[in-house]
Amino acid sequence: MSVATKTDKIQRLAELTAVKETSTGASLWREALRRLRHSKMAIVGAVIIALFLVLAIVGPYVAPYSPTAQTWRNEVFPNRGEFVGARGENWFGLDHLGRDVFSRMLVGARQTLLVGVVATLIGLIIGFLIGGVSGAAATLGGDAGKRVDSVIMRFIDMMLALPSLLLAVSIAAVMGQSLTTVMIAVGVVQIPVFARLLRGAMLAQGGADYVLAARSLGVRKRRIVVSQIVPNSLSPVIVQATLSLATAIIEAAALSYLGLGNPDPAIPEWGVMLTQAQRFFDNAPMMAVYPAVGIIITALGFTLLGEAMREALDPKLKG
Amino acid sequence: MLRLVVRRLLQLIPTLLGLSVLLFLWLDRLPGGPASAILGEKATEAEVARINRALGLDQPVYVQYWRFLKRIAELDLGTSTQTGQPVWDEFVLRFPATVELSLLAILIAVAVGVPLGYFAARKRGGWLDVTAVSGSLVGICIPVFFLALILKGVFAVELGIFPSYGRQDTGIDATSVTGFAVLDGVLTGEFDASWDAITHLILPSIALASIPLAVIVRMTRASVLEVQDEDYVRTAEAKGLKRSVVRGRHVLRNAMLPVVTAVGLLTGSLLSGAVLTESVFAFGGIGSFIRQAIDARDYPVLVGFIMFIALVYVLINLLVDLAYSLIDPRVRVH
Amino acid sequence: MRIIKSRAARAITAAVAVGLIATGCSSERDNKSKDGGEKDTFVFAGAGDPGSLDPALASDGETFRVTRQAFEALLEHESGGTKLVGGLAETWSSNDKGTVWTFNLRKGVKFHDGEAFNAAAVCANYDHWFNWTGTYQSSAVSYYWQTIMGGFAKNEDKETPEANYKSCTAKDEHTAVIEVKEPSANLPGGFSLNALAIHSPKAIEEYKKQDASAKGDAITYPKYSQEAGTVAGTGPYKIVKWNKGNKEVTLERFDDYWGEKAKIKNLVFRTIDTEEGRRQALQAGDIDGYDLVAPADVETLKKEGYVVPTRGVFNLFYVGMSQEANKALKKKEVRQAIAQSIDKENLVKTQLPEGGKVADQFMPDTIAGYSKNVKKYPFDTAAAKNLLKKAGEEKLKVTFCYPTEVTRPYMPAPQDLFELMKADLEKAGITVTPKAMKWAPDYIDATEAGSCDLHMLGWTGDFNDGYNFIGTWFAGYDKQWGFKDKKVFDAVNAGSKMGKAEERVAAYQKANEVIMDYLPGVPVSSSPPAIAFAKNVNPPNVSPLTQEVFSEASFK
Amino acid sequence: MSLLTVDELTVTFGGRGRKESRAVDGVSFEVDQGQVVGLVGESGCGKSVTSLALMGLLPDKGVTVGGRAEFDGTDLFTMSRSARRDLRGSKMAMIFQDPLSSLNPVVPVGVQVTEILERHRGMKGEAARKEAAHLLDRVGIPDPTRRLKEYPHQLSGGMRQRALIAMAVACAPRMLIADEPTTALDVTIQAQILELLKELVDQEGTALLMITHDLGVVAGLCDQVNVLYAGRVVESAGRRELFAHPTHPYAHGLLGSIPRLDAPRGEPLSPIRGSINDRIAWADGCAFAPRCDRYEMGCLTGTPQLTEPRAAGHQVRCVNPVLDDAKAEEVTA
Repeated sequence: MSVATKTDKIQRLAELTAVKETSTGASLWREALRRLRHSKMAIVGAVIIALFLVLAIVGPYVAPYSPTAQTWRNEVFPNRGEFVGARGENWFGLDHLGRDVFSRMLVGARQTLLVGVVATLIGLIIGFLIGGVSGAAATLGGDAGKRVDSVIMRFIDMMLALPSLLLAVSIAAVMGQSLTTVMIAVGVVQIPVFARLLRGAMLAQGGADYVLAARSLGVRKRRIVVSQIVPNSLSPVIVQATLSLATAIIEAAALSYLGLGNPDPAIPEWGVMLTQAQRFFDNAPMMAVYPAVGIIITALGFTLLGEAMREALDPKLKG
Repeated sequence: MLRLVVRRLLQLIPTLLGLSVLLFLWLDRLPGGPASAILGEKATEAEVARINRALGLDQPVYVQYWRFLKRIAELDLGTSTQTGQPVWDEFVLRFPATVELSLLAILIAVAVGVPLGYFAARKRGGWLDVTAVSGSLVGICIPVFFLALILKGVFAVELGIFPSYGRQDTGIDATSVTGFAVLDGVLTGEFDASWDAITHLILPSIALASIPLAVIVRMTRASVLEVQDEDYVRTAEAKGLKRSVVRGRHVLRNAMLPVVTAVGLLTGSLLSGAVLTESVFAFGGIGSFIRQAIDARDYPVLVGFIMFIALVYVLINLLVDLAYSLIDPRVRVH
Repeated sequence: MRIIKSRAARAITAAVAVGLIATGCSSERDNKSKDGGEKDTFVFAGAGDPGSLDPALASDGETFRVTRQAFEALLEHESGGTKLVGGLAETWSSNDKGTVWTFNLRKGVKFHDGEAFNAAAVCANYDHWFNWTGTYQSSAVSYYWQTIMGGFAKNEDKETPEANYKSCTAKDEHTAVIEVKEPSANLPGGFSLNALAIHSPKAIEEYKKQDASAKGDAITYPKYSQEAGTVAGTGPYKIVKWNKGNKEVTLERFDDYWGEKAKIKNLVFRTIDTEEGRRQALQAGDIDGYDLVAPADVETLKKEGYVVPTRGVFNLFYVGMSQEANKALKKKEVRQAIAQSIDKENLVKTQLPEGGKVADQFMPDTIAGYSKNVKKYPFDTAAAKNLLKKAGEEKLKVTFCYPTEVTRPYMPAPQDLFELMKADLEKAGITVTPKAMKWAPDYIDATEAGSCDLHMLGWTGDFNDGYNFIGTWFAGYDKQWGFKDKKVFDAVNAGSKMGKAEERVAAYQKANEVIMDYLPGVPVSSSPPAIAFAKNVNPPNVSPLTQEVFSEASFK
Repeated sequence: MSLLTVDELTVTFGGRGRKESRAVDGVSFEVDQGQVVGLVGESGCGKSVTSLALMGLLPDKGVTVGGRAEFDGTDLFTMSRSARRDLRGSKMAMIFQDPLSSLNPVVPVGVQVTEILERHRGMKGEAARKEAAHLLDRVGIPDPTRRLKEYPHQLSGGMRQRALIAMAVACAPRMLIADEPTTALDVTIQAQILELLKELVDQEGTALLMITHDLGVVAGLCDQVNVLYAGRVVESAGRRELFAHPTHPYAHGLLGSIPRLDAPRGEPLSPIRGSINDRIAWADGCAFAPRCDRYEMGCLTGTPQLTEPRAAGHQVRCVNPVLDDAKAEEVTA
């Protein structure tokens, strides 16, 4: 047969086969991303979070009034249960000290976010370290490592045994009342969660074939942990982090309900606002509803995204 | 089986010891003492000093710890500085309340959560599924105390269906046998008392149940979805078994395994919620009492109770493991 | 201005709730009809559990509210007033020096345990207290005895004050004579304290058998004080049950009461620690009344037809300044600037319950010794600024502490009050650093150690004597204020040693003028703690000293 | 007329947003009474999907089944769900690949056997248990009465597979589908299981559809063999005929890629290049072309038809089949 025919035979073949290539071999993460894009949960969650972030960033600049100025303090009479609801100049009405609730909501978003993020970071970082050490020890540390691991885990169990809120309250009691305290208190509560997660994932990975392979090839243990096990154990931690943002925001609200919120109640933060407002629930329910809804929706946003990520990353829930 | 129990109980000892040490270090860091808590505005430095001396709080922490260990050895938990009563009595007084509350809460969570999650999974993407999932997601995101407030506002105050606070009506003088109001009523035949106690429990327990409920719904759902694709389910189908059999014996039974563990852990963690719910409903249980104890620097109570909670927590986990080994032959302890 | 109707509240709560609990709610119904039939039980909610059933061991209002119904002291305040009147003693007198007090006792009085009341009984009580040992000598247990009578027969702690009590003698069946070493401003007022109420001698014998021990890490109250049965007084009600688990104390009408018998058979005190908890309980019909109503709720409850009588004021709310914590406060201009920058009127108008008054001295106007012509410091931000400039403190920075998790009779919503005052101070150009602390112990410790530049605190009078107010603060150097000023101290103490009441009053008026001239702090307001009752209740006379006697209450 | 006639069976996955993929693309074959038919091909060629489609075990959502499958005179695909249910396990039974995951871990083996008897043979309690024991005994499980009480994880791999077989044959089905029944087992057990199957088929006259990638199994068991490639039968013949004259380059390659004792020393094995992933849609031409040494333009113009280039009943789907064995050797070499 002639050269010509041979070549275009190959070309024809090439273009026909080419079509198939795309569908093959997508990494776990790319797969996950693809599924995320198709998940309604993820989209809704992402949108909420986006809005919240925008609010947190621009809120203070677009707020119509100062959130702390008691401009209308002579118009509200908490002692007579007389409040000012939504009206032209104050879209969300006034709070119990004659401040503009709408402005406070706008500015409050940032504080709320701040608390959530920092708290989660605290829990994440410390928990990550503890869990990492423990996991590494358990997977590659031999018997000594196993002992180390079990000690650490005993400690973590102790932390878990204490009801998270009491832990938080007592931390606040020790450190005195401040925004930092709230963050730390909420963060510390998250530590065991992250630690356990990472350790669990690492143990699972520890048994994996590629780890055995790497070890049999004599790769240094630290290297295996850092470059193999940990990266492969990350996904559940990342998911948890997203979910924790939600819990952090709620826990923070709970703390301020227990009277441990920001010591300067003038600074608007949704949890504090809710706590203050619920005292006047009968007379001015909306005053409590605004921050409550704010908290719920935000938390919902993070939860949705987190759950969607979990589903996307969990091979079992494919399809 | 027995060996497992014994081993766990032995493991408990170092845990508790470690915990108690941590506690004491923590207490040592707590500013202020019980004295000023007792005296309020009336406190003056001298008074405070005198009281603290009387309580031996002026001694270094390790001395106090040693005293504590000695007391524990004599099975004496010490005395509450708030109420001046033996910690043990205070405990016997309040623990039943929290137990009742938690049990009912978890009961609601399971009774509603499991079926909901199951049918949600069966009709994946259906309206039930969507509502169940979104509902449970929202459930997690509502601050417990807010939910409790709303529940109380609506069902106790506005509609007056349920009592708004406390464990028992004043009208009823129920004879207390075990301290478990509901149980006592049954034991003594004062069923009105039982009923009264139950009505007092409902609102708080619903509030408390919100989070476990949400978790259980989603767990069950996920678990069922997973099991549905298992080979053995396909085998069952291949045998042409009736739907009911396939679902009951082959899907549900396997799907329940993770849920059982979850329920255990949730029960252990209920106390946090209890702190809030109990204070909203003035429900005299452990949760609210420990909070007061922290505010009032009531060291003996704090140590005693927290140790006990740790104990309970471990025991619950033990129970879970035992239950697990019963329903899953693979982990049966030989 | 539009007021949100509580109809809106209903709608929203309902809507939200239905949404929220769509998953959770089992629609159980409570078939048991509430209070069916003739109502013979009156339920009153307090904010905290009583500490003991023996008032002698207590120092807090929650305890006294209960014990006051079952125990009576030699003297009492007139129902609903602040005037001292005879209690178990019909009349009383003292020598000019004020060291020998003679009480002509009421006849035909019986104790709950059937014992007869007489001079011997009175002395049995006073001697019992005087001879207290061990933990009983801790001020945590015997605070009021020590305030009124000083120390004990044998003081065991060097820091325990010297005993001022000398003796009690039964001159005859119905005449008791109590002698003290030094005249004291606390007498005769002190004799009216429920902490010094008279117990049945039989009970006292029982008490003596038991000891309050400090074994372990805490003061253990004696058993008798923790369960009904032993304690026995003369009051219109007798304590029959203390159900701690249910947080309730049950009392029952004492049919042999010497005076007018209680109108309602059973009286129950319950504990609901949150304001809205108590309010909702009342609205839900679970209780017939409660104390410490949140000011915000007063109008609401009135609108809904509840009975909300207004108490007279008998307390004082002030902003304390610790001159050692912040040197700037040593300058009078600065203190005056702070005083003038606070808008007390607005505070009272918007925050305090009905009946609240702006205070212009460290004593409410219901106390004998209140002075009409003290120096006034009206609200005037501009003036305050000038004063600061004069003092060279335009850039004044202060830390301002406030308590969380607490409401006091004089301070209904500390955080709100704090926020308003903070805003005021800032308007005057002062930089305020807020410090929030748990009421007990953190806040108490901090304020009493004078570690806050500014703090807010107050005082509720125990009995009608000026010294009970100004004496607690300005009798001498006190870290809380951190100043030494002989002029002030002398003025305050002048009255305390005088036997004659009239002389004392004059002295107190003078003292108030001196104090307000020196201006150690800013008296802000006096406000009656609000109390509320169900629609179908004829309430007892409400008392400025929050000393309601529930035997006066009845159902419509 | 044959027991099972499969005609142009197609199974398409996808829909629900994801792009469609055709797992089975027009498979046709027949199974007669008591006949053992092999369905051969590498993993991913659609064997298992075919079997699931026939059993009606494919999920209802996201899958579309086309073509006809006539079992005992009735069309499986038009039949009602409940009728299908009654058919499964009684007339048509299946044995799966992984015995461990195919048994319910938390239900005793006994129950898993008796439940099928209760369902299809209306047996109850003791009777059912006896029969179950008998069945286990029949499939060669020692001490059956004890085993009945045990859980799957307590049995050995071989025993599990035997148990599965016991369930499959519990109702003496007309037809048995075995999907790679031996791949999860080690060699000695494999042989025993195959033995067992063979003997069951002989005794009962059950038809057996053997799905495997293992030509050894085929050689040992099957009367008729269908070679599947990318969801289509590319060659179909009697066992001997096929092994003697593999005519489709793929089949030829398959046979060439297994070591043969009768092959001359030193002759290299001739594996097939590439994997089943690099293929083209049947619509465009021969899906095997990319891996085939013999393809030419002709292969790439539309679906090749089944022809009988060599002998009657030996169907081949190829434009350029291997007719002369010698030549074939040299090409593949």
